[in-house]
Amino acid sequence: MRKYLERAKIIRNLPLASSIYHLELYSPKIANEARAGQFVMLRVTEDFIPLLRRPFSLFRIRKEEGILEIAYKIVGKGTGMLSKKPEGEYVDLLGPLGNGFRLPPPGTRDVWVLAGGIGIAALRPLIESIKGAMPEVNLTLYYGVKSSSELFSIDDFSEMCDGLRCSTDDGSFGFCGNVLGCVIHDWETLGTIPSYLYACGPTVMLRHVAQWVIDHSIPSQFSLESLMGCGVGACLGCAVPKKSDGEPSYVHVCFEGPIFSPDIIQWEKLL
Amino acid sequence: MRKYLERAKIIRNLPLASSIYHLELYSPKIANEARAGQFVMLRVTEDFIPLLRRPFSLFRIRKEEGILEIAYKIVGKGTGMLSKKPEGEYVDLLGPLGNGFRLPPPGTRDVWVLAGGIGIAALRPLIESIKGAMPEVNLTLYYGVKSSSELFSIDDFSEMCDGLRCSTDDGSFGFCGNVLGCVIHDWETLGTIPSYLYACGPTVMLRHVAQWVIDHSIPSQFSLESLMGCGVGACLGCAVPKKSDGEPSYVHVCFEGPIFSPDIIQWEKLL
Amino acid sequence: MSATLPIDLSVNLGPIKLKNPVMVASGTFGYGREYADIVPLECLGAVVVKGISLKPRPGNPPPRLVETPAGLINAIGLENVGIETFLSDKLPFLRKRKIPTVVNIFGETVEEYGEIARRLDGVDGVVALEINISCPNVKAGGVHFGTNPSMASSLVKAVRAATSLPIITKLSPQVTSIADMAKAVEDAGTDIISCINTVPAMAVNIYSRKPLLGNVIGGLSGPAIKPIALRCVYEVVKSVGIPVIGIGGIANAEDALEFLLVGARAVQIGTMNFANPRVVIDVIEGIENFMRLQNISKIEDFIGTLKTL
Amino acid sequence: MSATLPIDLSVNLGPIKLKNPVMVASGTFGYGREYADIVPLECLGAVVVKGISLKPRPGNPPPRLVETPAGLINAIGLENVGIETFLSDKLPFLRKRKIPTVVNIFGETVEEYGEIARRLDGVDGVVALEINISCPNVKAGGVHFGTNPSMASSLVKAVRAATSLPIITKLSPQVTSIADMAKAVEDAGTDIISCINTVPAMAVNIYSRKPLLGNVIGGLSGPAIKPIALRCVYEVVKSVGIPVIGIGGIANAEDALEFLLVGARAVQIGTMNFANPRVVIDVIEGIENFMRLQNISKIEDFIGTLKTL
Ligand SMILES: Cc1cc2nc3c(=O)[nH]c(=O)nc-3n(C[C@H](O)[C@H](O)[C@H](O)COP(=O)(O)OP(=O)(O)OC[C@H]3O[C@@H](n4cnc5c(N)ncnc54)[C@H](O)[C@@H]3O)c2cc1C
Ligand SMILES: Cc1cc2nc3c(=O)[nH]c(=O)nc-3n(C[C@H](O)[C@H](O)[C@H](O)COP(=O)(O)OP(=O)(O)OC[C@H]3O[C@@H](n4cnc5c(N)ncnc54)[C@H](O)[C@@H]3O)c2cc1C
Ligand SMILES: Cc1cc2nc3c(=O)[nH]c(=O)nc-3n(C[C@H](O)[C@H](O)[C@H](O)COP(=O)(O)O)c2cc1C
Ligand SMILES: Cc1cc2nc3c(=O)[nH]c(=O)nc-3n(C[C@H](O)[C@H](O)[C@H](O)COP(=O)(O)O)c2cc1C
Ligand code: FES
Ligand code: FES
Repeated sequence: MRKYLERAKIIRNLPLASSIYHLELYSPKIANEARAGQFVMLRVTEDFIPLLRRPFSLFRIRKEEGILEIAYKIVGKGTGMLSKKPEGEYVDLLGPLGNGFRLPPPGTRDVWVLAGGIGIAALRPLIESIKGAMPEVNLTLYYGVKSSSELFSIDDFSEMCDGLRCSTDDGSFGFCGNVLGCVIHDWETLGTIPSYLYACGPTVMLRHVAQWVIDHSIPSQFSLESLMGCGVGACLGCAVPKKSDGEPSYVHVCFEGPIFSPDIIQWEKLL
Repeated sequence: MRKYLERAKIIRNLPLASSIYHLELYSPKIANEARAGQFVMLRVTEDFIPLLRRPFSLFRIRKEEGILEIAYKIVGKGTGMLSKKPEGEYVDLLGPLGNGFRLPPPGTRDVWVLAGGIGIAALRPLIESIKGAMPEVNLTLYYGVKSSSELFSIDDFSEMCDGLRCSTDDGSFGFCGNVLGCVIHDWETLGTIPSYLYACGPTVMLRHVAQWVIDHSIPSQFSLESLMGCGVGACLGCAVPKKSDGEPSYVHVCFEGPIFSPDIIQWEKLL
Repeated sequence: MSATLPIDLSVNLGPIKLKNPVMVASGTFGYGREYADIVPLECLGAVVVKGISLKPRPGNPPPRLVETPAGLINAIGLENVGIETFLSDKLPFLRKRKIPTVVNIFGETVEEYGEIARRLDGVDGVVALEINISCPNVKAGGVHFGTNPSMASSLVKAVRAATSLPIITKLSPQVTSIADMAKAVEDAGTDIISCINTVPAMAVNIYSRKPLLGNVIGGLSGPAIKPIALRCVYEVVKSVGIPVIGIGGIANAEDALEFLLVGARAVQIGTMNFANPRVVIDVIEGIENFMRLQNISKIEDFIGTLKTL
Repeated sequence: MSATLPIDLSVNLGPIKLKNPVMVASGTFGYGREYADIVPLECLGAVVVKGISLKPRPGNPPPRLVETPAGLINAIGLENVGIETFLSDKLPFLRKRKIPTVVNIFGETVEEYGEIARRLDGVDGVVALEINISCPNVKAGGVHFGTNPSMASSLVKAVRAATSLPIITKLSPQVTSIADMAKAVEDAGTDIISCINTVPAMAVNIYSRKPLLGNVIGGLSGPAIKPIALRCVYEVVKSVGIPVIGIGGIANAEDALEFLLVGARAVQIGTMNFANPRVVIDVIEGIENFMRLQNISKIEDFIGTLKTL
């Protein structure tokens, strides 16, 4: 798999939900190469503040059209600047990067996909590829946010998935509580448990979900985040503590991830 | 005279001539206080690149309306960024700063005003105030630029002044040569010499004009430029070498100037 | 999170008590008057004036300033009006307004430092002396006093002997171990340490092939150096028992709070005054807001609370 | 100003000749392969690989990076695969492509430096060793080798005795006199000096009250430090007779030319690779364009031509 540095034209950059934007980019080389779960490093400015590129998962990979879509949340300087870029301007992308999701093993029946907040962005192409390659899979999306104003593409997801369970921390829509709360509620009340699980979201959510899947021996893949310098394995800045008996040991989110099995991560050391 | 820090609304920011822009700002406090020859320090960005404010002369002071006009040339980062600011945005101004021009002594008959390039910007309010306070003065403006595409407000100036002599280095309009060339030509061919002179322009022009006025004992005022840190006398960064017998000595453009008598400046040390 | 929580910004700096921890740094605020139209001076913790020497000094040939990414290099060359004019023409303005004034001093010999300290001893309105040790020691062939613990120590002792005023010693970051320098000046009797002064730096023009500063070398300041300054302050705080004032690249309240968090008991703001002359007021207000939001009533309770394990 | 002027970018660095003066800096370009899809590696003057130690090292706990205004602080902790894996898995990629490779080395004792140098002696594809002296000297209680001229000198001597390869010694800016360090390593037999390594720095979070780096202290790099690096290179060039490689904050051709102007015979580009992976190519092309416009046919004629009077 080849990486490209591509000047991508902005086709669309508009609000999608509360403080969340939807970016469409014409980036045919990267789009052609990209897989579900991979990401790009986007250069927000030619200037030196912020200095580093910003990693974004691919929310949609429209290979034939050469289009990439990104869903991003404004959290600071870089995403704030990005949200002000008008249609027609160009941004510089490096990608596709990272290992990407693997499909569940053949014969898998029930797949649960857990998205916390903007974590949904990495999961859309996964859902698409699972449903494409394994139509027999029964796929439920658990999608949790703080408040209903942050939910987006609900109709789209409910069409793509066999089941869609939304949750909000404030109870403004769907289950009142967080994603894992909703998952545990369903498991306890319906007695169902998935044969495979995927998760992406804030680290604190992932840590709790990891505990749950490990306790229940559910095979799974998690998409992790980390601060990134290069995105390609050159700086070793994106290290995350790995479980180990002896000396400390690390995995690197950008090239060994961002998709990991949760049982290799030393969650308690992860900030 | 009081200084103000004022958030000024951009009323207009449009090209005026080749790489020259015209900025109109609503800045009533500074406009009310300002005099001809003074300047403002404009903050181009809240970010750190460029870090310092940029000095700009006041091209027009419309006291009653609370409006300041600036004519600026795009020469680098700061002026480039300024030229992209849309109408309706705000910029942060510190001013009015500097000593400003003094009127010629009572009874002065012939005043020549020499402008090199964007140096014209500092001279417009001077012409206005001389003609306002001393209508009997016979005022000639010598306005020199590289090429005709850089000339602006010609009609305006020709109405305000008793004589207007334009020159271009490439001969594309008016006298072919620089401002001083035009002045010397007129002096040699017409035998006229002014009783008072004002000049503003690139340092190399000012240096040559200084030599000429000193040789001919013409009383005069020059508007100087210098890199500026603060604009108010706090950093001592804007020093310019002063003529002195013994130890080196400096004057400070921001608070002792920008208007100086040319005979106190050590021109040969000025870069 | 109560809007009515009474906020106590006052800090004790050894012998000095300030109403708040925010000062302006030497050389960036003139003699106080220059920004008086813009900044209500009485709001400041203290004003540190431009470095003063026995005799007036003309300073370096221009250019004296260069902008760099998020930074500024200056080579002013310690231009100043000299102690006489300072006392007669500059200080009265600050004294009349009761602005706590710190006088930054320097000389070319140990004796000059002592002499200028003597002249300022007992002068009304001066709350402390700040010794700028980043100056060439003329007798030692132009080596900076600030590069050598024993030279710095002798400076501090000379000033100590000459004044009953509190002494702040201002350290340069351009040393192998700023902790060792800090210990040396503490032992020599300084009451307070301030750091950092600018970082030696340079800029050139590839077309003219000339340096961009008349003096070739200058000192880097501004946001670019903040991470270096914060590390220096952290190291100094760990190695001495006396109060430390943090300086370097502070642009907003968050920056100032970072220095307080690592243990500085006050801060000085320099270069950012040029970009935003109201920065000191913004910082004071920002610190208050932070304290309200975090339910901190005394800033002293926040100082030095960095958790490192 | 002729578009057909033949441009000679080659430079002599003592025992090494490079086809152009532009290299990538250690720790910012992995082992070459990482950026190979983006950068035609054969265009580079040389690749300096990530610092290698005898044994693999896991590095520091995260977070390992913090962005600062125009800068980056890193505390990677010298994570690397160790010399064995480097030789078996990493070097062959570069060797196969005939990319001049400089191996950056470090250890915890003088003996380790010597040992790793011995392992690399005569290894095909390696054109030089770069000694990273900014490492804790475990036997001397963790003081950095790079803070002490005599410790640095003994490192260089140990490496000199262990290899016939050209030796580049990489200096830290965090010393009172970088000129003295340079002289010490020159006397000890280094062929070339490279500078600067990162500047010790720190960042904290005022809400969590914790350091933003797992290691608390890290090293500042990027455009923010360029003015400091340029000054260091200027001082080193003036004080030694051997070639100097300039490093620190280079973001474009103009920056690189500034280092050459003050006398560096080559440059390394680090942090900016992250922002713009093609920066090295842009810099090489930009230098060529500059030379065409300025009618300079050999880059050697431009090096060190700064006019200071
Ligand atoms: C592999 C990967 C894929 C990602 N995909 C997406 C995506 O599809 N959509 C999306 O909105 N975001 C995504 N992120 C997170 C996104 O990169 C950060 O939100 C962004 O870099 C923040 O930049 P900023 O300049 O706006 O924030 P900053 O001003 O840099 O920081 C603001 C706050 O965000 C935190 N932050 C900064 N960078 C990261 C990071 N890399 N991870 C976690 N927290 C961070 C900071 O600690 C700080 O609290 C992804 C991150 C990774 C590593
Ligand atoms: C008192 C005063 C009044 C001025 N009035 C005007 C005005 O009315 N209209 C106008 O267009 N310009 C005026 N200038 C010049 C203007 O301030 C500079 O052109 C501007 O600061 C350049 O900013 P920049 O970021 O675009 O250029 P930079 O990127 O900083 O520099 C680009 C080039 O311009 C040169 N330069 C930068 N600053 C100055 C400066 N202060 N003086 C001379 N050269 C400089 C640099 O050396 C460099 O070669 C005035 C300057 C002073 C001191
Ligand atoms: C223009 C200028 C002049 C300065 N003059 C002095 C001085 O006279 N004495 C002194 O001790 N420090 C002087 N400094 C250093 C500052 O006081 C301060 O230590 C340094 O700039 C770092 O802080 P900053 O990044 O907030 O500017 C000067 C700094 C600048 C920018
Ligand atoms: C992430 C990172 C890792 C680094 N690792 C090393 C290293 O292993 N060995 C070394 O000598 N220098 C290392 N450096 C320092 C760089 O090689 C270079 O000296 C420094 O970053 C300054 O250059 P720059 O501003 O262009 O980045 C590293 C720098 C960074 C940013
Ligand atoms: S971000 Fe640089 S190695 Fe992962
Ligand atoms: S610009 Fe600061 S004193 Fe003149």
